[in-house]
Amino acid sequence: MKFGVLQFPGSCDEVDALQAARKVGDAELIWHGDRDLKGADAIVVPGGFSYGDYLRAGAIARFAPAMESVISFANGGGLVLGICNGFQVLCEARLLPGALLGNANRRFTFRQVELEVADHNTHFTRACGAAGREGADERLSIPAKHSWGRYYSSEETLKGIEENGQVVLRYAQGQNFNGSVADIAGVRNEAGNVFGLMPHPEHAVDELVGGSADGLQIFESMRLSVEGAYV
Amino acid sequence: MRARVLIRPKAGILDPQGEAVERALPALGFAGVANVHIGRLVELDVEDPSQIKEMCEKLLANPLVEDYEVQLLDGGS
Amino acid sequence: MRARVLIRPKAGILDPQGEAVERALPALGFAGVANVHIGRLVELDVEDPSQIKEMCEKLLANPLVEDYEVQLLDGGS
Amino acid sequence: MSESAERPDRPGLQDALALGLTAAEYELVCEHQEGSPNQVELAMYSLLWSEHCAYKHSKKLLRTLPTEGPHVVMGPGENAGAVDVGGGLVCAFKVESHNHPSAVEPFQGAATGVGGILRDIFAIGARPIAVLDSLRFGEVGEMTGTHPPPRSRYLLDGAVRGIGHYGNSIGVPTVGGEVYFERPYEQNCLVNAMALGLAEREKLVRSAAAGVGNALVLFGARTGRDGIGGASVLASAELGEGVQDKRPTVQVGDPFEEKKLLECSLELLERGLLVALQDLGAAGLTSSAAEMASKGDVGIDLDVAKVPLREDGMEPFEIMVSESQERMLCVVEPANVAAVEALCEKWEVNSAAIGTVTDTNRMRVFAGEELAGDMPVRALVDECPLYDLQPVKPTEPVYAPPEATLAAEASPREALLALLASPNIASRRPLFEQYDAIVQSRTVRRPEQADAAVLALGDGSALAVSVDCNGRRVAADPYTGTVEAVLECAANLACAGAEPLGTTNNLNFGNPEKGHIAWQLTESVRGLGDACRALGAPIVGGNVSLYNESPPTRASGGPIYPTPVIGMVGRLPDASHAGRLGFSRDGDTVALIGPFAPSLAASELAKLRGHELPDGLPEIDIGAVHAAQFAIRGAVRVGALSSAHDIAEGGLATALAECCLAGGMGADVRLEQAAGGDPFVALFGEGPGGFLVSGTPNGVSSLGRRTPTRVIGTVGGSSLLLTLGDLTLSATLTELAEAHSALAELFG
Ligand SMILES: Nc1ncnc2c1ncn2[C@@H]1O[C@H](COP(=O)(O)OP(=O)(O)O)[C@@H](O)[C@H]1O
Ligand SMILES: [Mg+2]
Repeated sequence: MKFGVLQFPGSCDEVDALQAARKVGDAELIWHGDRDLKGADAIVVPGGFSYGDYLRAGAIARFAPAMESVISFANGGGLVLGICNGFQVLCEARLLPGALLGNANRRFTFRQVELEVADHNTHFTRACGAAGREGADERLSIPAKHSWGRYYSSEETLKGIEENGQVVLRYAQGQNFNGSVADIAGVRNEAGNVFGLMPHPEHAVDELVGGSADGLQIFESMRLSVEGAYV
Repeated sequence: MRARVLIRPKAGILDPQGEAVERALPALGFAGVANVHIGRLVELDVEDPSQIKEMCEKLLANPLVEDYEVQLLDGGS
Repeated sequence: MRARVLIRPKAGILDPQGEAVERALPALGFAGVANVHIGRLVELDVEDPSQIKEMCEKLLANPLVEDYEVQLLDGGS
Repeated sequence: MSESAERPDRPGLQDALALGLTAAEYELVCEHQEGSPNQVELAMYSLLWSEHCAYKHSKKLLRTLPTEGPHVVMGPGENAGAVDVGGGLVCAFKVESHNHPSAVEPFQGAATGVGGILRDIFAIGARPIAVLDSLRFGEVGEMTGTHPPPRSRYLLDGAVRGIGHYGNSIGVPTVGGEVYFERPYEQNCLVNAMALGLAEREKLVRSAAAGVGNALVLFGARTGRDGIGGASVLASAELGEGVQDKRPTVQVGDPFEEKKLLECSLELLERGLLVALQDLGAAGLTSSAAEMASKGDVGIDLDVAKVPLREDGMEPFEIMVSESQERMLCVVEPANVAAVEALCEKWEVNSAAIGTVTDTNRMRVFAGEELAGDMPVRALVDECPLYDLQPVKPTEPVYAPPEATLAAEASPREALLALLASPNIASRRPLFEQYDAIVQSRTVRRPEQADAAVLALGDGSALAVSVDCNGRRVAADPYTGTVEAVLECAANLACAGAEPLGTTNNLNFGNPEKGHIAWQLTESVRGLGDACRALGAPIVGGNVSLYNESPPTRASGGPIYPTPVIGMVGRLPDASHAGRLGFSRDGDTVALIGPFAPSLAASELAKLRGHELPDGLPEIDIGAVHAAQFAIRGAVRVGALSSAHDIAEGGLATALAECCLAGGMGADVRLEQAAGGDPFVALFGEGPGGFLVSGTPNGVSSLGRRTPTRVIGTVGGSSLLLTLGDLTLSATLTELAEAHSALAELFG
């Protein structure tokens, strides 16, 4: 199992994502200017400030040559995870529905947030709650840090998203500081192979520095999916 | 040719910046201000003005959440 | 009365956004674009348009790094 | 000055004075130049001979500081200092001020301050791993309903946004810092930023230019008229009216550009393409090129026509003094220039070969074919006269007493809640939530988890870092107050389990030409040296910011409190045993540790009561404090304690409340009251050397062999219960938390 982690000018959390992915498989960085995805089985579009977040977060990065390959990869059913800025890039690339707007509190905000897993039967959450969290509620404690994290979609789109069960993660009560519609923290595409979230699972893979290791379950889920454990 | 693009949050979408300005103004002694909205202003020289619409759709604005208006200005700058 | 304020980086002040966008455009297939500047657009209803200048100085713009231009529009909105 | 030096086509004495040189200094410049300097030369001299670059009033004092120790790899003199942290790695760190730019435009001032200190770190080949900020503003007024809101709030908001904007966007975590609000900072806020970086010891790079014939390559942002303000007097002679307003002085930071510059610089070094590297900071190309030449004992020829420009029509002197951000200068062997340019291209960074290293020991500036300036490197960099300070201990109080905000008859409970809600003590969460504290995945202790930030090194060990200075205490007693600031940093490290490796400092003072300021500075540096020597934590770098004062008015102005901001880096062998400050286990024993002798002198409570500053602080037994730190550090390292926290602003009661809040647990604490003693002194008195720990009875008592240890209570419940003789004080966690969250009002 090999993850490819994109790297744009201005990416900041790509090495963190690389290290997190390496806890469950192989992982390699993919330069934004390269079209070759190096045989990756799954792609991570990482966090940070690609192109400085200038114009709009993710607006420029989505045109990168590597993103063209990621779009074909996704259209072919490949697993793509977008974290924070990566989520913004995937929305800009229309691989995911909706858009991310400025936080309701108008500030960059860093906080450990509690998330509810809305759907365990996805390629990205099937391991959640499994390991060592017997009987625990279906929550993940994961840090979030962003200024453009207010998930928004039109009412009509939102209806579709909810009906199709595309909401994967929601902020638990009182945790939605950015004002996301319907408390949506993470959403997938209709086909289920592309997933984006604002909080940073790659920063919660090691108790020592993450405050929790809950985020590892997302990477582990992807590994299980790729390795066919659950097809 | 110099072009100006005005980009605004679509009607009905919460505009926290606009609201914050609206809230702050009375404290500074300005009354009677309403409907404040904050958007983006992009100004640029283009050789081929017919490209601008596409540029807006693809890059400068996000049509899902923003409206835009293009103004072509007289000369270059 | 509806008013529009165009807020731009002052001439000579670094405009990081404009620079980054200008640099990125050719790769996105848009050639012949120059002098890109990115600013802010504020639109508001005001009862007393004579106050706008002071509002800009005090709150809407940062006169140290930004220039602003006020446009009064016909009706309210 | 000599008649012969006057030339009509050249600037003269008046221009030199306007640029900040003294008549005598100008005379000296004329001697070095064998005639009057031209515009470019005068501009360059005036910058390199400024206080900022030449340390005219502080260099002699700085020479008294201890700079050597077993861990020191790079001492003062390079872009940043560096200490060995084991495993072949060094930690580079430095603190720097951006006070004046932040007072003008807080967002950009603070942002570019962070950008500048980060460049200092990667200029020596280290990857930045953390930022800390040290901020001082005037009073913010009553939390609610102050109209109009004081400018301090605007400055605070802008500075915090600016620091966050830059650090967050460039992917370096902001892991700690400090902020104080005091009237003397009203006209002169302080924005100091500290950064740390990691490098392999063998790969550190110095800034000395070397190799005659090697190329000088400038890379990064294009050069504009940023920050030319001061030097624009030179232009007015030649440029017409109306040009003046085209000369912006506010420098705008571009963290995206710096992120590319950082990655590009580190990759250039990794590939062995550079002979030397230097950042461009204050005084831009002038300072960078001249200092590279001076350190390498070589000359440099440089052509301003080759510098990539952002604006049209820039004059040679403007290009030389521009402070445009996000630029670096490097020395490259001719054969490697193409490779350097290609790598810059990869990172979408501009680059241009703008000059060469020569054997002339002269700094020659060309504008195309024309020689626009020619100066001896030594004169430029090393011959600025140094001045002796004339310290005079003031006989009158220098600072007006603060306004009282707490009634004299307030009860201990009211005092505790007022202290917790006071701007100097209230939770900094509304600030640090605006900073990404975890990017790079090393942050073992985030803000409010421990007294120092803790950063994992990857081999199981970790660094701890703290930045500290209580300017009010330094104002009361510059020597002792500075010793306390150093001890406090070391105490913070001890509570995290770390031993100091090295120290950096930023000396923020008023006008050193005044006797009482000279006295503050002299005493403070003496305290700094003594404390660092005693702790074995040598000074590896720093910065000096003088003239932080404005004309006194009724309500504000005058000099700032003397503020020697101390930054200290230490190491702990086992990151998994890093200390925490919060109570964490029901039933744990709480103990008061160390030679703690509280007094209300210059305390936070005295400030709330509106008391004048005392003349002097109680003397400190540094050895006894050091022993207490040693004991705490040892106990934390072996995991003997559940929590450790040093007692600082607001005294024992405040520290207890902080331990309760950080851990979400109450405590029941009983103190003995000396007969006739003032309960407020015991509860809220301050002084160095006191710690609050919790743990098992055995874990806690293990400290008793090395330092005074008094068991005072038990962890548990949802309230803080404090008994002192026959006085009792109780507050629920909710009440404490509400008071402690007072600063949130400022960031609505
Ligand atoms: N207070 C101080 N204590 C020790 N060293 C200092 C102090 N102030 C400045 N220095 C040292 O003097 C040198 C020049 O400082 P500075 O001009 O700030 O450098 P730079 O231009 O690289 O930022 C640096 O090596 C710095 O560490
Ligand atoms: Mg430097």
